[in-house]
Amino acid sequence: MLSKTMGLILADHHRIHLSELNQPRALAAMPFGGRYRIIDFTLSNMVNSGIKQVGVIALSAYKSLMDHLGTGASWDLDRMQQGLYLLPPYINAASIGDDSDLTGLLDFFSGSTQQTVVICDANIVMNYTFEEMVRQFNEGNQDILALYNRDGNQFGSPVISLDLDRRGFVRDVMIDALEIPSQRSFLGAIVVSRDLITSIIAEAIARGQTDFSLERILKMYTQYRIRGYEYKGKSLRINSVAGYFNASMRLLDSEFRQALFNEDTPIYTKVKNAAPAVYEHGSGVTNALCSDGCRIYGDVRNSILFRNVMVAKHATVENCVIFQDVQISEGAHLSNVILDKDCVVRMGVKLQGHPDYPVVIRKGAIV
Amino acid sequence: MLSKTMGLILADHHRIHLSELNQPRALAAMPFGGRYRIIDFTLSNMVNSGIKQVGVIALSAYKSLMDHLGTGASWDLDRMQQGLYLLPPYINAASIGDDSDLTGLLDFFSGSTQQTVVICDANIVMNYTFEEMVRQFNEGNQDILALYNRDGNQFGSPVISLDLDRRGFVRDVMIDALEIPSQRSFLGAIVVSRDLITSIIAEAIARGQTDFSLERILKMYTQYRIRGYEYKGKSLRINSVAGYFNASMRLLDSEFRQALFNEDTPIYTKVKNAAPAVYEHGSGVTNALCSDGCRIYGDVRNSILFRNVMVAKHATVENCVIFQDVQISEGAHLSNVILDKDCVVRMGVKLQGHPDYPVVIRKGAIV
Amino acid sequence: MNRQRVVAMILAGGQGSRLGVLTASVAKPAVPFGSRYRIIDFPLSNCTNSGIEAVGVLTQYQPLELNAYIGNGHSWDLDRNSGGAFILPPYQSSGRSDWYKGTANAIYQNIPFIDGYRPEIVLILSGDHIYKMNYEKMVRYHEEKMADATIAVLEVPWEEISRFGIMKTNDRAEITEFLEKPATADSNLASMGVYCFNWKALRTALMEDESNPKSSNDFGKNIIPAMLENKQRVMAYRFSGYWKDVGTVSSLWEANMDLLDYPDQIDLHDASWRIYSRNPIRPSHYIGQKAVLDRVALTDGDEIYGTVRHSVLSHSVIVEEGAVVTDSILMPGVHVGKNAKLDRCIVSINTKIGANVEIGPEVKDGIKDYVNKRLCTNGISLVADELEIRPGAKFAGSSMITGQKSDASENVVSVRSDD
Amino acid sequence: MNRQRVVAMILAGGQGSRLGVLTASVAKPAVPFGSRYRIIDFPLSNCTNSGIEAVGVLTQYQPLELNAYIGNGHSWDLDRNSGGAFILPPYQSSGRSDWYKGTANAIYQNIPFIDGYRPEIVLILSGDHIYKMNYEKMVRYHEEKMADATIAVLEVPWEEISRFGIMKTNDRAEITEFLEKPATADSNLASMGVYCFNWKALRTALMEDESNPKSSNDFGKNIIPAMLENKQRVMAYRFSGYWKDVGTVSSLWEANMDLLDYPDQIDLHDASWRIYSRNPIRPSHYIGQKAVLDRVALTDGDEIYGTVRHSVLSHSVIVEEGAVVTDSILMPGVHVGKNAKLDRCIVSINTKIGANVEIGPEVKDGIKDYVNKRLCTNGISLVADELEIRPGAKFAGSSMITGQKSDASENVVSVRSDD
Repeated sequence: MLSKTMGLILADHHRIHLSELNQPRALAAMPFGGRYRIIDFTLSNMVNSGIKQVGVIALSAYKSLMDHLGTGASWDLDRMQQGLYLLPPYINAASIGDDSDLTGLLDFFSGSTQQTVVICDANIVMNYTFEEMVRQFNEGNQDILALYNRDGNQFGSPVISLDLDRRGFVRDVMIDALEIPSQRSFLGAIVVSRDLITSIIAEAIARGQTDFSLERILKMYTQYRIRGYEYKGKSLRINSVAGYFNASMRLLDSEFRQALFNEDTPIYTKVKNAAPAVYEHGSGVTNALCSDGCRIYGDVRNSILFRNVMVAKHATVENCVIFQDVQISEGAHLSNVILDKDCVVRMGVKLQGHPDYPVVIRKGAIV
Repeated sequence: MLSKTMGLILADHHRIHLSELNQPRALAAMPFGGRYRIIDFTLSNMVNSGIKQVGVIALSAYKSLMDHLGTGASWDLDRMQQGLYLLPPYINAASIGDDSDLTGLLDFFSGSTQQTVVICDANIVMNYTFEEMVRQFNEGNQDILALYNRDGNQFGSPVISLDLDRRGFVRDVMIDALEIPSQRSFLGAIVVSRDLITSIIAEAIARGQTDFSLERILKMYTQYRIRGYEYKGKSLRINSVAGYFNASMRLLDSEFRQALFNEDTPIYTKVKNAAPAVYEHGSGVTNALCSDGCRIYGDVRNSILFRNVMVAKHATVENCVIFQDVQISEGAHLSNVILDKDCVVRMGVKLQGHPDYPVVIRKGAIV
Repeated sequence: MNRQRVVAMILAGGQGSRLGVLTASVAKPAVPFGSRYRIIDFPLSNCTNSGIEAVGVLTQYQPLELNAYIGNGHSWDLDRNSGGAFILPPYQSSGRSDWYKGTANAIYQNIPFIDGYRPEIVLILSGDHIYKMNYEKMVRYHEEKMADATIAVLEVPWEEISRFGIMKTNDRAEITEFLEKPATADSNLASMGVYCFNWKALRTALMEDESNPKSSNDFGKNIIPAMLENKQRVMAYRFSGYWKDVGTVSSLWEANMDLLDYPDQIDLHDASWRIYSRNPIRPSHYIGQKAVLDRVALTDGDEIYGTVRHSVLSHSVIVEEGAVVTDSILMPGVHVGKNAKLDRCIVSINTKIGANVEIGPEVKDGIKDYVNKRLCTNGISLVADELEIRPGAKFAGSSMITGQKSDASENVVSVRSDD
Repeated sequence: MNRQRVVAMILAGGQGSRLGVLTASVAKPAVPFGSRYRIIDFPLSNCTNSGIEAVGVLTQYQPLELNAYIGNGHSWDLDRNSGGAFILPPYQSSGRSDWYKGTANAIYQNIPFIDGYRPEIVLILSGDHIYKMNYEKMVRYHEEKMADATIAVLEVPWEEISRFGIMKTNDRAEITEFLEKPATADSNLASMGVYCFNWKALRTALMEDESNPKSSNDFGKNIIPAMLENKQRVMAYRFSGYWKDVGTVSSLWEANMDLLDYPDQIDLHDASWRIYSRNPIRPSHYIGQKAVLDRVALTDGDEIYGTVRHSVLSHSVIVEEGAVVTDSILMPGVHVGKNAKLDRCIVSINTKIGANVEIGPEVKDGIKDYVNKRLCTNGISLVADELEIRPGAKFAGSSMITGQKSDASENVVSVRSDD
């Protein structure tokens, strides 16, 4: 367990936008896998590594993220010492024109006594502890350790390709390169000493920069010695709407589920106290991941259902991702659809998308 | 106990500025009485009234307020349902030029199921439960009930004088009037239905207003029926630096202490886990309110000492308010001084103010 | 310690032996119920939803599971500084060291706990009833009527009065007589085991009861009759709504099935009166390619590949392909192997049912050594926790299967780590 | 339940009778200490600061005060979902209902509690020692040495070895022999009552110990000697720093005075190793116009109008004008009336000392009925909790004053609400 390490999660990513799904919520607050938000994976990975001080920095639409994180109790981070910190700025730096937006981040690091920092993007879904990576960081001879794997280009843009020299040091960083120089794609996590990250941020403030991203840090490879660290397990990248849809469908694969969920490193999330799901007489449900509070009278195939979804008699749901509190009325027929929270699908309505171009219905819509 | 009432605390006041003391922190986060912040009184009053859902809205310098409030556990407000809400905007509305700043407040009220709302300024120090006031609100025939007492003008500007008609309804509101039309001064608290305050805020948003204050609501006396409700107990108003100094000194009066502190309605604050205070051989301390962690070798008279203050041998502290973690070196001599957090007074230094014009030394200064 | 106007004491009770092996290693209130819950979630959630923040749970039997389940009370929002949920087992003091002699004695021994909150009202609740009730309304009724004690009652069918404590009331709803399980009576108002007392009145009654060596120190048998005898004001508070004692195998089975058959009776979807519970952190449940579900309640971590009909499954249950589970209750972590057939079974925590096992009233040539018609009524079978039922084993209906019977042990293996 | 690598079990023990009336109504670990603390704050804070999040507190004696004090564990940051602080009294299970027979039996009875966390290491701690220690370092030492058990030891003066359990070690720091309070020995390494075990090894040792009817089920007397006999690897872990057993009246008095006389020895200002505690919500302490303070520790809610010298006062203590308190320890809520003189007194919770009362070795013509030289050594007097000492009463030094002695009862009144 890591006792001298702190964590930072970047809840938004300047290159990733999930159209209407991402509008009412930060990227990190995207619902995923029936009962999670994607930040749950990164946050749980940190907690399961023994990290007890975690900062979360969001640029906009932070309300659903704040509601989700609450006091941090679900991750056992509601502590007197250390615990969970929601860092300013909560608002988009561009709209203020104030050059002091990174000071909150600077305060977070300079006020701590930890030695090492793990910084993660929130868009990676995996079950991983950072213990081994931090151990290698502590023993190795580099300034920054950057996590990568070899399946990045499967998930579409943005792909940050790392070109490493023979000793594993980064010698080039390319974003969405046409000719990929290496199969090594950055996996949204770095390990760095608290001293170095503090001085990087202090310098950024001095230069009047108002944003912070891992991409910017990786591009400092000429200035700092950045070494790659390979991850060989299963992971999913949420890079786009199609990528989100694709990643969700992977959860129906038992091999993926086993890789993501196990009892020793559980993925924590906010407890909701819904009722159990009930499958009524006449329902036909196969190959589906469903959540508490669902009431199913109709047919559901190859789909992910979040909490409290109601599927009425003679309705059919196929290859869909249905967010919480959605009501699907009698005789409706949906395939390849992502339905956001609180939607209502009326009787007999048919919606049909394509796996690469799923239909997205925005939060609260009545179709 | 009030079970259908929610609370809102306005952590800043557009008319009250305590010079350098107020600069590193919101008004509500002003240290007071050795171990409190002034918001502790209002927050505890709400909690002691049975209110379990409290919003706090700050305009700026919210960091020390967030640190102080934490998860709300000190006030038993770290709840799954209801609890403590820190409301956006956290930044000064003027600097964004965005007309949606009150939407967070609107969400807070419209998302609740409580019937009644108590809204308080944070600058009033008293020990009071709102049960009787809310009962009268529920039974009475008015839109808004406004708390007042008759000692407002003792504490200096701003004084909001309420002129009431024979049935107790507000018929005029004057701010810092030269000719005070009534001895009734507003005491920073109103009771209103959640429906009405929601519609007042919705209208303010529609009109493009970006700020919210009780003064603005009181001035609606022609539009809504606002009735006065008299408070006859002891209270202190923190309106200015001199007012702050004066209010602090009142705590040395045992009658005031008894009115503010009692076991049935305790004033909660963040727990600090300091060591006990130790009075060493040779110390001479009289008429002083001191806190844990102090180490006293010198003389202290008629003063308030916050946590972890060190007074060295042959130093004299008289009529002073000394914030936490201050070090007063040998032979120093202070009278009528307010020393902010983390200050160091060097050997032999003499500082002398006047009760109406106390010397204020800013946070972290080395004198 | 902070003052609390109302303190609730939950009688989590003794061994609950009518539930047989289900309470072999857990106290009755910790028995899993209704897929997501344990029995005690109902009184605890009622307390939270009624605004009661100081709750004592009295138990002297197997408190560890209950202790671990309740933990810091966070799941029920009872992790309060000025109150909270406390497990209260018996203890030794300067002069005395006794196990709880009866329900009243259990409260008597914890007078200092209650006194610490300086309450006006003490609620005495049972830990083995399923119902949703706003205790705050009852307390207000109690105060308006200026009663010394108030007992919640509900009308039961006349033919069932002999199963209950029956209250006779006058036209002002004052209780005039208390009849414990009468053969006949001219009232059908049954006590729900929910008592509201002025703490002063109860405190005095407990002291007097304790000094009476003939008393069996029980609320129903001693405290209430003594208060009636002393002409104290004891009111009846009428409740209407779902209420079920789950103290027997058949009533526990029925109450579970009620969730499927009459879901509106105890509406678990009601957002204004949530039933809180503590569940392990598991992913959503997965339903496989060949699964058939027909009137089934599921929750987190379940994986269903076979056929399940009219059954209630707790978390982390696996039903493999070809298995058929009917009219059954599977508790957390149960694993049902391929082609196994379970009919009217209640299977306790973490037990592994091997492939091709059959248990149920229709099983031919099943082992009869475990049949226990006294506890296992209506053909229901019980399977204890932490067992492994060997593949192919067949058991008759009404069996109570444990790992302790030697005469058939080749079919049943206890996988508990010690004993 | 979540896994925890290390679980700590604090032996909060029995009646602690050597502390006399101080433990009449509270368990020893709940006895107030050092102005802001209770004794148990030290092991609990050590656990929190060492990153240990699952703590069991074993007690069968007066757990209510301890229960209320520890509450949900929030004050020590131990209100964890995946762990926390649990009071563990004895309980009944299917086959058994026993009070704890000894320290080892207490752990034995709670094997299921520990098993629930699937730990590698179990720490056994005493609830009556004052010290600051990083258990994590000890655990790392234990693991590096691949020990079965590791015992923390410190050097004591040679002339005091007969008061301690003494460890003989070889040059690899392996313990070769354990001597319980030896008259002479060639080692001065004393056990601090801090044991670190591999859970597997301890679990086995506990099972064996339990099956031995001749064992007194004690860690020092049975478990450790048996492990040595079985040639298991038992290491000594050297500690240097402040450590004090506060099991007797004079050692409790001394340890309190150490805070005034040697404040750097157990530095309570150390921000990197805070001692957490739970205190009532009271304002800062107030020092009146005529007060004299000379080497005094104070905390919240105290009000001092008289003279206090070389004394340690807990919260909410009032010393009225003209009163002189010297070399004394006043526990929470004590009220010292006008012109009263207390010398070398330990006054327990909420007791009211009337005006002009005198207690101390120098008091002439004091009542001698309460003198108890066996427990009250060095002239120290004890005054029990919740008493009222009538104005003008005079007591000799070394008194142990309770409300239960009838022969002098006009001077001492118990104000406890019942009994």
